[in-house]
Amino acid sequence: MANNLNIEVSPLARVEGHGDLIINVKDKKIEKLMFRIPESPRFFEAMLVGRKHDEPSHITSRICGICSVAHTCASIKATEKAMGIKPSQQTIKLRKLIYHHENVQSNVLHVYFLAAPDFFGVGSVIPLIETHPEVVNIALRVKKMANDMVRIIGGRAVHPIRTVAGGFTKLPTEEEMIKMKEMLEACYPDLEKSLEILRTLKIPEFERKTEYISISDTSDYALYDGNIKSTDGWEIDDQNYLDKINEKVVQHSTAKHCWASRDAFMVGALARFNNNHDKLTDNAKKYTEELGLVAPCYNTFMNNIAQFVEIVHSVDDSIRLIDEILEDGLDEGKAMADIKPGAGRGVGVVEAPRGLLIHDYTYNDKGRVEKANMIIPTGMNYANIEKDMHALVSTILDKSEDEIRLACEMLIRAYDPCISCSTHFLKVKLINK
Amino acid sequence: MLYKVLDKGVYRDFVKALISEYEFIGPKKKDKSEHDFVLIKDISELDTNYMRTTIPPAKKILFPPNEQLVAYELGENINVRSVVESSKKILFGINAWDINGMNFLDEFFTTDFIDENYISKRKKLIVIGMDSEPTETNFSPSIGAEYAKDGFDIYLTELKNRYFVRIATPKGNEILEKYTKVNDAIAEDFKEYNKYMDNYRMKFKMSVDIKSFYDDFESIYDNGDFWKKIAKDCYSCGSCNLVCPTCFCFNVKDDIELNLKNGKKIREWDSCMIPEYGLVAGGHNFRPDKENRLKKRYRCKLKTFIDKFGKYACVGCGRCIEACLAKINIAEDINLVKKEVSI
Amino acid sequence: MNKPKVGVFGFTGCGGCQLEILNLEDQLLDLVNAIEIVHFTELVTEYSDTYEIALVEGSITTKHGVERIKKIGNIAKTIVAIGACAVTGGLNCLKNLYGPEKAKELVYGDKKDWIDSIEVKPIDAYVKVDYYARGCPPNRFEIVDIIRSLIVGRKPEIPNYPVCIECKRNGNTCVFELGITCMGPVSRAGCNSRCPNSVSGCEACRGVIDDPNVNAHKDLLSEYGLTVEDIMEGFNLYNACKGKTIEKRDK
Amino acid sequence: MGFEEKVKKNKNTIYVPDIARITRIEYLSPTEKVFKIVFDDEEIKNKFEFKPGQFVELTVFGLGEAPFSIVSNPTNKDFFKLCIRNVGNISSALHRMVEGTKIGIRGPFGNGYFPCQKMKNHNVLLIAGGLGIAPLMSLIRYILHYREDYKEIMVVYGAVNPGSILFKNEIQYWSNRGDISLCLSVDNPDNKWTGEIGVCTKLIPRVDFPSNDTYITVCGPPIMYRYVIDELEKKKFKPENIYLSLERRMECGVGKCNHCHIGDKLVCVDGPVFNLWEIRNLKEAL
Ligand SMILES: Cc1cc2nc3c(=O)[nH]c(=O)nc-3n(C[C@H](O)[C@H](O)[C@H](O)COP(=O)(O)OP(=O)(O)OC[C@H]3O[C@@H](n4cnc5c(N)ncnc54)[C@H](O)[C@@H]3O)c2cc1C
Ligand code: SF4
Ligand code: SF4
Ligand code: SF4
Repeated sequence: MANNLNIEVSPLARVEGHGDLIINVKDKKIEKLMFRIPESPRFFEAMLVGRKHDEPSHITSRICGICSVAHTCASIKATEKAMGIKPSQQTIKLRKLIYHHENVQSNVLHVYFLAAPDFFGVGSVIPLIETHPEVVNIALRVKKMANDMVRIIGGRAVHPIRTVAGGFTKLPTEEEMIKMKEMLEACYPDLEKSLEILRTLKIPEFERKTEYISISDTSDYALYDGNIKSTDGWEIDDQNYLDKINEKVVQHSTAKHCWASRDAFMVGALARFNNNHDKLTDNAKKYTEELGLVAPCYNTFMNNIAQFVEIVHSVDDSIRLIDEILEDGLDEGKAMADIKPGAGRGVGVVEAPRGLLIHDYTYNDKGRVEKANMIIPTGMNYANIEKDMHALVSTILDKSEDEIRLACEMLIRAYDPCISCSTHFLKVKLINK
Repeated sequence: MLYKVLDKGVYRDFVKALISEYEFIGPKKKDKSEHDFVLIKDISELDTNYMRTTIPPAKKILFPPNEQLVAYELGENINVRSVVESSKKILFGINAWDINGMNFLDEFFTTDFIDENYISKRKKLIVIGMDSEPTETNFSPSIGAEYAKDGFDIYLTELKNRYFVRIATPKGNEILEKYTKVNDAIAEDFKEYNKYMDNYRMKFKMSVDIKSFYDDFESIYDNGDFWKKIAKDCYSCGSCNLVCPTCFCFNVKDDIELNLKNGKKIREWDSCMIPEYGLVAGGHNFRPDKENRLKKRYRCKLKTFIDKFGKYACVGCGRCIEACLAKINIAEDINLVKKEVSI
Repeated sequence: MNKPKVGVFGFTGCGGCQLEILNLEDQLLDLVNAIEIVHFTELVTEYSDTYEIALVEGSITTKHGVERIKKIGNIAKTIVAIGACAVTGGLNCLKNLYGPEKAKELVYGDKKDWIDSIEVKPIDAYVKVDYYARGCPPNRFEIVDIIRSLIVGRKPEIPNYPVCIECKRNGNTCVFELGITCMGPVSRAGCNSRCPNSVSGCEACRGVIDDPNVNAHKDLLSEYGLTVEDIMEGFNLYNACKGKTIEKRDK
Repeated sequence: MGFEEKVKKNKNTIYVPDIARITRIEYLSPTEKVFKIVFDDEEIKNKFEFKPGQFVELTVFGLGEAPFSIVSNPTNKDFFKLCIRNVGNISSALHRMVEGTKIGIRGPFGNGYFPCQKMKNHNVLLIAGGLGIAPLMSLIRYILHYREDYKEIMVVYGAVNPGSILFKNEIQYWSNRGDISLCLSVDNPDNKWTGEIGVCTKLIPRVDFPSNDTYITVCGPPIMYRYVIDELEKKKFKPENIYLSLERRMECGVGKCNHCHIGDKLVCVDGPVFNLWEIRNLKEAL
């Protein structure tokens, strides 16, 4: 039982990037709770200034290696909007396809490699190789499938090459499309097996109602394109994100905090599920039922489950997309749209694996970037993480220090925070009280 | 050599039959500027009306850019064995100079020591030749390589309503008999064929004065300024070597798996134009300058094998000229050597 | 043979290099078997300060980073820089082009003084680097090859020839033929020419070869309508920190 | 049985090494060791024959292959020996090895070797610089084996310093024999050194063998050759009687990889030993 508690976890492992967590409890009261990101600032917004229209997608891809496809797509969409470039339907379908598989590979990495060890009570995936080889092997197979999909469509798994403003520099061949379909179909047994394993896991009980924001579309379980939608009942066009989403530097805290209708909101798989669950494929819906994921869900820990359900959805939907593309026939003529570099402003909004991602560029009349702003998912979740943590810690103060530490780490990990995306996180100044 | 004619009306069925019966490698359009020789599954993919290919078709199949030579397992006893790939293939639509390039490689890989990795693939390769359009940089008539007199099983030359068929091997004859119907060529056919060849030879725009190169080259060999000027823009990028139908240099690498048990030796195309080529252990480099390396390449292409096989290691295809971003031009340089010596 | 103890460390970068290690898939289990991973924040919680080999991702951009990399330099026997950020400074160096103060201001406005940010440098500005796994992202097979070489006791072979060689081995149509410019003739191979494979010009993310023919390349690029600034911008994308060496070669 | 016959008989390719063991390792100097090598397979062992000047390709499994000259006497049939300087990947791996380790061997290679038959009934002058003594060792040992077939024999050997003189015991034994003259020289003497000082080329003018009755063999680092040849020419030795062993990068040893191409010849199949007449025609050789 902890009256006074001093937890410091640094660096917080198994989140992609680096984060530190500091909790001070005195007389059973939380005095200080801080989740900070000492990752060094990257200055991407500055780097973009003056760049030609074909460069931002390559540059911003380097914001984050884990969600480089998301950054690439958000960037391309912003540029295309700004210059009135109209990619073909074929391009959009292929983008959706590559998009699915970055999401799958990222979700696999998170669910199986980063979060699973907590549930199995081991320190990391390495002992898991000994204790639960079947989990590791499934993870490696599904991850390879997803990476190979990205490799085939994008040219490589990290920082894709072929996806550019206007379309694709090179299309996959018909044989490759067929091969991809086979690869997708081959992974169903592994999904089934995963379901059995996941069903046995005990997801911590925890609830805190908050606002969930994601993009949303009338026909798709939106990842690549859609309006911005909130569980608090509003929906706006993605170009107008500034109408609802606010960013500010909070003195006492550590990063630019974001808020919309309330003081904090959550983005990511759970937000997408809460907003768009009815667009999941029937098969994926079956998995949600089996795993007890019901919308609206306010348990942050269920984010892991939502991520898994998305894997199933992405596999189903990819097969549909491939069938459609094959039916229409791949057309080199539609690979690239016409581009006339010029002035304009455009906003590209997508769902990165970790949630809403916004790129906002203004080009001058020479077709060079004049101003750029990017809002990344971990930045949006920041405030919500701290709020969740407050709520969680106050309910478990009677547990041992180790248990509290683990619970907190698991909670942060449930967000799958990709801190390397710190386009503009401030380094914390510790406030001595 | 047997001379026959094949009616255009049955040509497609003949090719279709070959595609369905064999592993069939033929030219397919790759992008707006090039074709590539790939596995053809349907006749609609085949496009024999091609001009440029980056990698020469025969080299691509018989001496691929990466090839495993040896496999081994380490342990109490070391088990080593050769790895030789060979499967029956048809190479369809290869042109005369590329056949001559292959003929060179055939001779090279069987001289001094027999290279099973090459020759076992060669033995199983059925070659059906066909003329293709020369590029502007092609100077094969000067070398005598615009016409293939051997190396193929069948050579098809497209005349007005028929193909003039030259059959060089019993295998070629067998295939024609089995999959189509040909007639003996008569005087009329020969006449038209001759006319065709005369016209075809007119299409080559570039010519080189190679006759006296053998001695001229030696006389200008030590003229440093001459070679420096020629090689000034060379990137040492090796493109000229890798696209050449007769270049055969390779490195051998040992590759062991992370389990430190299973390993292999692989060979990989190398280039005599990169600095590492002449580097030996201890750091001494026998050819540190790009002009030395360029001289070496020209020597190898145009002189060495005159002594050895009585032929050039160049068929005049012009690929190296097109591949060279520094615009180094073997044909112009041959003429330049002649000019420099005669003034 | 003893399993070497390996630490994987991240500095300022995108995490993609570490991800490429996880993306080894088929070889990952063998790798984890062949070495003992004692530090890898993206993957494992436990960490230790005894290791022989350090794989370091990212550039050094903060004072804190300088301290950390020096500490790693004191512990590790062998340091392998992985990825463009660690090797050349990579994209991060674009920041230097503005000067650190200006860059801070552009992004953080009046809060710029809160930021610990110094001139971006590759890690070999602070510690001796034994091997370089170049590229953005690095070639994961090259990382394995370096580790394997260290295990069997040979020097890893890192190509010092231009990308064109690999590009030709792959049978690509040169992108110049298609009207696209490419840094391949002066850039270091080892990536399996992955950009030209995708009909996209090489961006020199692995840096340039030891003796690039820069003048010839400037001539060539200007034939394709690029201005000197465009060309420098191209060279600089991943090599701004090493940019001076490129300019110096110019006559 | 030549390498090629063996390949055919075993239905192998020219790239497959035979397995052999390092049975003894002798320390010569801080950078050189001699490795005694025995084939695993009895038949291969019995049929392995080589001529002085020939070399083998040695595989260290997992690392790669490199060419090394054979230093032992061709009349020894049970084993052969290599003298290896620690300069790079393969050589340093060999230097770390213990007796009993298995390696791979291909060869012997080289159609150009020291013509020990032709040399019979003539004087023989052997000139070596540094590690260049290695390829000559095999020849010297052979000649001494059939000493009565040859006339005068002289070894001129230059090393960097007294510590880097290789095969000291054997040289000691030669000087005791009395039927072979020896000129040793070092660039950097220590205070115990009583012999010649400076590069070994300086010793050549003192050789008084008749120019038409002498065979000469030379092996050493690349820079040495030009000076040696100048001196030999001054003495009017015939170019066709002067034999030099060349080193080039080799990836295959069987005339395929072309890395050792000089002039119009390949060092691996046409050499590594060439006479001076041939070398004159090879422009780039020196
Ligand atoms: C005919 C002949 C006889 C020889 N006899 C002897 C002898 O008796 N004793 C002796 O000690 N040495 C001898 N050598 C030299 C010996 O072959 C080299 O010292 C040996 O190759 C060193 O191998 P390594 O792996 O230790 O060196 P490394 O430098 O690691 O070279 C390994 C191999 O790669 C090649 N190589 C070198 N640099 C590069 C590069 N940058 N890129 C790619 N490949 C490269 C080398 O040619 C070598 O084949 C002989 C050489 C020849 C040609
Ligand atoms: S000649 Fe041309 S193609 Fe050949 S290495 Fe030089 S620059 Fe490259
Ligand atoms: S040297 Fe050039 S022209 Fe001659 S065959 Fe080779 S690529 Fe063709
Ligand atoms: S595309 Fe680039 S790398 Fe490939 S050959 Fe052309 S210039 Fe070289």
